[in-house]
Amino acid sequence: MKSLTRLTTNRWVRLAIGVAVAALLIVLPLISSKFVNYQLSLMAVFAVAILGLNIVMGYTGQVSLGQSAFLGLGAYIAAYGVTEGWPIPLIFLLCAVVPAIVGLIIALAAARLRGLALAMVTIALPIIGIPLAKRFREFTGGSQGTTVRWLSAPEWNEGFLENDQWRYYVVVIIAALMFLLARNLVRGRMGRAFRIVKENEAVAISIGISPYRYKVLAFTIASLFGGVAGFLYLGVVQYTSPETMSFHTSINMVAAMVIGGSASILGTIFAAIYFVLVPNLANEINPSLTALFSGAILLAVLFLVPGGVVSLPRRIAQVLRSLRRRGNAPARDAETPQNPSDGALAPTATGPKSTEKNRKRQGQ
Amino acid sequence: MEYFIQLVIEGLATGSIYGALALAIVLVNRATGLINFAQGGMAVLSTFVAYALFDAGAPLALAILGAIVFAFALGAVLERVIVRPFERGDPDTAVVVTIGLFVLLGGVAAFFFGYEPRQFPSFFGLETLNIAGVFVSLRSIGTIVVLALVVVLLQVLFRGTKLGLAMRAVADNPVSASLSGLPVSWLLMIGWGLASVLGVIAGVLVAPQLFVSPGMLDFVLVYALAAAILGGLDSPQGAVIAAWFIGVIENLAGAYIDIVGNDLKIAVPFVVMIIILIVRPQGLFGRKVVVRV
Amino acid sequence: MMNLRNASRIGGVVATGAIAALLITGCTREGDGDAGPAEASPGITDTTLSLGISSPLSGPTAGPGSCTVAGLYTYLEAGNAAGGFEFGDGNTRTVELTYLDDVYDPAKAVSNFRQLVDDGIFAYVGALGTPTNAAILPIANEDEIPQVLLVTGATMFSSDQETNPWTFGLLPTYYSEGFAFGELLAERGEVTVAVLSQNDDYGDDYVAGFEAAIEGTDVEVVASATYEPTDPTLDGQVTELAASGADALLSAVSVTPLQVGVLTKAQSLGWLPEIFLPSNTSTPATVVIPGNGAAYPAVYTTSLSKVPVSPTFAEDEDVIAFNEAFAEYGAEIAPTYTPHCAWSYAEGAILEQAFLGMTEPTRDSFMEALHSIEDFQAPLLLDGITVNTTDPTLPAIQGLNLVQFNGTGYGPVQ
Amino acid sequence: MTLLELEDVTASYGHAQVLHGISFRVGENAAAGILGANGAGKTTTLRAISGMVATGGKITYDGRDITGYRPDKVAALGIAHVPEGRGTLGDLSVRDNLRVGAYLRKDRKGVAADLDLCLDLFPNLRERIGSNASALSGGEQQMLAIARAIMAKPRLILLDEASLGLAPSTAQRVYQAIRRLRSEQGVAMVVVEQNAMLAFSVVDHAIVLETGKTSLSGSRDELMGLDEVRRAYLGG
Repeated sequence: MKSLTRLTTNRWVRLAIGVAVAALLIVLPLISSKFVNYQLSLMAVFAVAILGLNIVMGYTGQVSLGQSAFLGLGAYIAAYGVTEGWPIPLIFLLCAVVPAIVGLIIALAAARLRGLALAMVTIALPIIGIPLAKRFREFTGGSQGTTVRWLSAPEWNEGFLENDQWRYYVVVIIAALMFLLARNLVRGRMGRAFRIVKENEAVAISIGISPYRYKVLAFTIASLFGGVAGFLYLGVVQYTSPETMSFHTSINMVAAMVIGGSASILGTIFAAIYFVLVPNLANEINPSLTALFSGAILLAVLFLVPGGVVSLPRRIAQVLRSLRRRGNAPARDAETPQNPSDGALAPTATGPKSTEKNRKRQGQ
Repeated sequence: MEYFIQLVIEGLATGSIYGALALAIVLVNRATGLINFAQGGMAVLSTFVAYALFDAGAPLALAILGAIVFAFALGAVLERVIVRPFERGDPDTAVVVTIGLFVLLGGVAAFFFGYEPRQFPSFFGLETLNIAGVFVSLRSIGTIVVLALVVVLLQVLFRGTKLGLAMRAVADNPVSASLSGLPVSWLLMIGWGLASVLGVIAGVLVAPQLFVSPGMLDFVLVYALAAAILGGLDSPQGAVIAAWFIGVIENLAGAYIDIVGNDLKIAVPFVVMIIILIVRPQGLFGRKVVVRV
Repeated sequence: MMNLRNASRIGGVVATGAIAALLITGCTREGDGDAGPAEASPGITDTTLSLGISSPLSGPTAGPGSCTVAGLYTYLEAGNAAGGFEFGDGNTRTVELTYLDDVYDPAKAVSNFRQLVDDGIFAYVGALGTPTNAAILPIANEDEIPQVLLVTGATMFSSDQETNPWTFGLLPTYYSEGFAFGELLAERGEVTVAVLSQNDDYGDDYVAGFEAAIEGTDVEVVASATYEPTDPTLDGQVTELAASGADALLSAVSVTPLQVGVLTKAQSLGWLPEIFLPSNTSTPATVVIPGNGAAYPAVYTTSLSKVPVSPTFAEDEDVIAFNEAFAEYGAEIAPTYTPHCAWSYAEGAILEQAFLGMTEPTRDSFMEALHSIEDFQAPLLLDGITVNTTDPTLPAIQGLNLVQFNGTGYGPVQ
Repeated sequence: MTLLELEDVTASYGHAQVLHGISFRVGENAAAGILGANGAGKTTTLRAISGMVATGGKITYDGRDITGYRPDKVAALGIAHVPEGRGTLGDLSVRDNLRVGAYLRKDRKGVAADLDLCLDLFPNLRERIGSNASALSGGEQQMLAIARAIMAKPRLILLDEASLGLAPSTAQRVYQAIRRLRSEQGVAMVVVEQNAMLAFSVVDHAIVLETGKTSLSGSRDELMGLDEVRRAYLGG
């Protein structure tokens, strides 16, 4: 294990892996079937949506169960723009800005709420959004949805890339840029502020960070990412309908986010892979029992790596160590996430602090 | 006027459906301090047990009793085996575990019974009373009575018994509660078991109308959550009143406000809820909590 | 350096995922070489043909969804067990059906469609769901893969076969069901009607058909209400409609418990109109009898198939054959009966007809054969309802019988 | 007669060992203090006794090895822990907090008497008996936490930083009550306190911790006489 860790931390090894992976990402669509390319593109789409979710939930600690509403909004704007023949950059801009503005307005009102109350407001978004989408059918195509044909391989590249490959490259490049943007956000001052707000609002206030303002900000950014994901969704699926907003999509994204790794950029990618692949996997096992296996897989993954897939290496090390040390520690220890650097002064994870966080979640 | 009253009555009846599940949510929250999506799954699976027992020839009362016993065991076992390791970790993870349980339990129910809705007999018969031109079904009255009874029982449990006190203490701060000698893990198991029982009571109350199917409570659960939060989350009577309120305004808005119509009436209670929460974040009946730093 | 390092980590993960995806599917890109007219299309050999379907097999629409798989699977497996299916090119082939769950999610349906195509299906058949099929439609037509005999009554899948030559519906449209009800009432003279409809294409097509039929007649719609399929009860809507005291209720409700709720609620309010039920929520055993439909002066529905679970048809030859085969092959996929089980069984027979007309092992030949069926009496379809596939604006089955509830099942309109 | 004895006790959070072998004993009716800087392991020592952290070595209470016992079992043996941060149950009323404290007791009369005792010791609580604990001031919450411990009728109270975050006058009032408790009820105590002056007003002997090890130990008077203790903890 140790030698493995050392290997991956070596800069040159990483560089080599990076180059290999980049090459793979470029070459893969050329040799893969349309299905695989579709899957990969869909992963990129949901990676962006879940990334937004991770910013508001993972980094800032605000429960959001309404991300699918922004995904749907973005997809609808894109679909409308495409049918009206607007230029693609304009469509992209609107797909980012309009959901962000909607998110901002909602957040201005809702960010004062906490925990469950906030969760409830966000649950309401897809629930209100679906009948609204049906109501405004001249824009949305009603319940039959809107089918588009766009983002096809341009003429100048006739005979080189096919539609699915072209769409893959467009989507993956935009997704990569969104990831870069998110990475810079969470690594910077803003990300630090998000984390402090999540950890302890009182501390945030005491050092001049307005929790309200940063929550609104996080929510707005999440909505923007959701809208962009909607744009990409339309590019990949070429179709949108009220089902895109479905509350279940939101719930599944939250589950995927935690499974991938909360408050982790890398984890978001695992989350998207999980989100797209698990239904396939369940279908492979038995198409009549997908719910059973999806639920079982979800629980199994969380049991093995409670901290998300991203914590897998740490988890393996931890399990190995506890196997070695077994005997003198009470069994409970293994279950308790620890915070070694804080020493005796900090409350343990079992202490009042974590319960205070629990309480906040409930809005009490 | 009769039409108006009839709509209000229908709203109350529908609200009772939401209220039944909202009570279960309130109990889980008070007993375990957790928001529990698995609640719906446990209720559905247990209601299926009632269905299966009835189908196998047991009298309805016995079938429901059997389902209640099953529900208690199911809740307690799930808490002990699956939820326990996550209770002290990140709350988001715990919530996602309950999401996983929700999906899994639905899948288990589907595995045994399929997805097609199945009919479930009502305890109260199909008769309807005509009171001065307003029609009230026995089923609605029965549901309301049972709800009221459950609210009273819950009040007695939480306010009047040592068990209730201990459950509240554990939900509030499990570590501190254990320092006073409260057997926290035991109490959490009982809390989940009781909540699961409330869930199955809700399930058999609404099953004659919604039929029994793995997804029977999916949307009711959303309304129930809204009711529980609107009611202040720790107040059983608040949750029921909020549920009635939601049922009534939804019906009235759908019937009287043209721009709302039947398609958008679902939005009305949620918009109202959002406005109320923004004005009173603790909900209609929740106690105001002053958080000191 | 930071940048690069991070990118490489992210990349590593994506690669892992991609590889996982590859492993799961085990597929690589095929050559784009155009198949000549005589060369076999994918998914067909001299002895086998493979078909695919993606329907909701979990979630709220899983009941009907499972039946769209189960009926078809039953017909095909029974045929295989009897020695296989004869084709117009002289070969006898066994027909394999691969089915996947899409949970009624369009993105998932597209994914499943792509996967099935990857796995080498010859044609995509019999899928349930309007949004899911709408999402697949452009791809199927772009890639020239048959997407046929869809179990949906939405007009869009059959109305424009010139633009979408690879897509074709199975069932009479909801529009034509609504139209049939309108026609019946129009004969009566002055009638007031209350309309309750699902707020989507299903309900809209229904209402549009009904309104087209009553236009210019003395039939008047005096109240209407819509609902969402996710509503827990329709008591509010029924109360609203009951206030109109209309003579007839058109209840375009597609959800079984809700339809039963409508029937019980209206009579409990003392409102006893004539009832019109859509074909997919009119099964006596699960809807009309639990809803005490006998209380109403009349309950009508349209029907195109025999009901295998109804005593009325217990002695019917088709029904006996179906029940026997279904118990062996279909019951595991769909534990409860919905009419979709019968429809998709009949669909299997229509496919068999198309196979017989296929002179070349190609998709083109299949589509041609599929569109050349005339007056075919498919098993389980009611007498007088035949399959005609030559009109480029209509689905495979167009006929409807109006029937009336007689206390145990359906009989002719009195 | 020794009530509590720690022998070479270690404790760790995950992989970080915080205590490296602490030993001390507390007699029946006696009071021991634990002094030391931030992060020295004072709170962890109390947590080790209560079974809240992974613990090595040996902890004996009333002749019984209680190392590794769960918190509720430790409490059932008559050890009441007033935790750092007070641990009041915020959503419960003051009265309910006190009832929780007496959860394990069966003697109704005794409970009623102890309730009177608590309200007598802390008159503020009498006024706020129906309020939620979270609505109390910091000082009142500390009083409530101690009162909750008293309600358990313990033989030993573990008191963690009772003066933390309180105004000096409030801290004095809290310690007055603690002294009264000692003298009137004869409860044994282990007192963790930053403010050594307050600690020495209660305890008869004490240990000084430095990064998880005992650096000094002795009677109250011995320690107060030491220059280093005076400099570090007594402000002169």
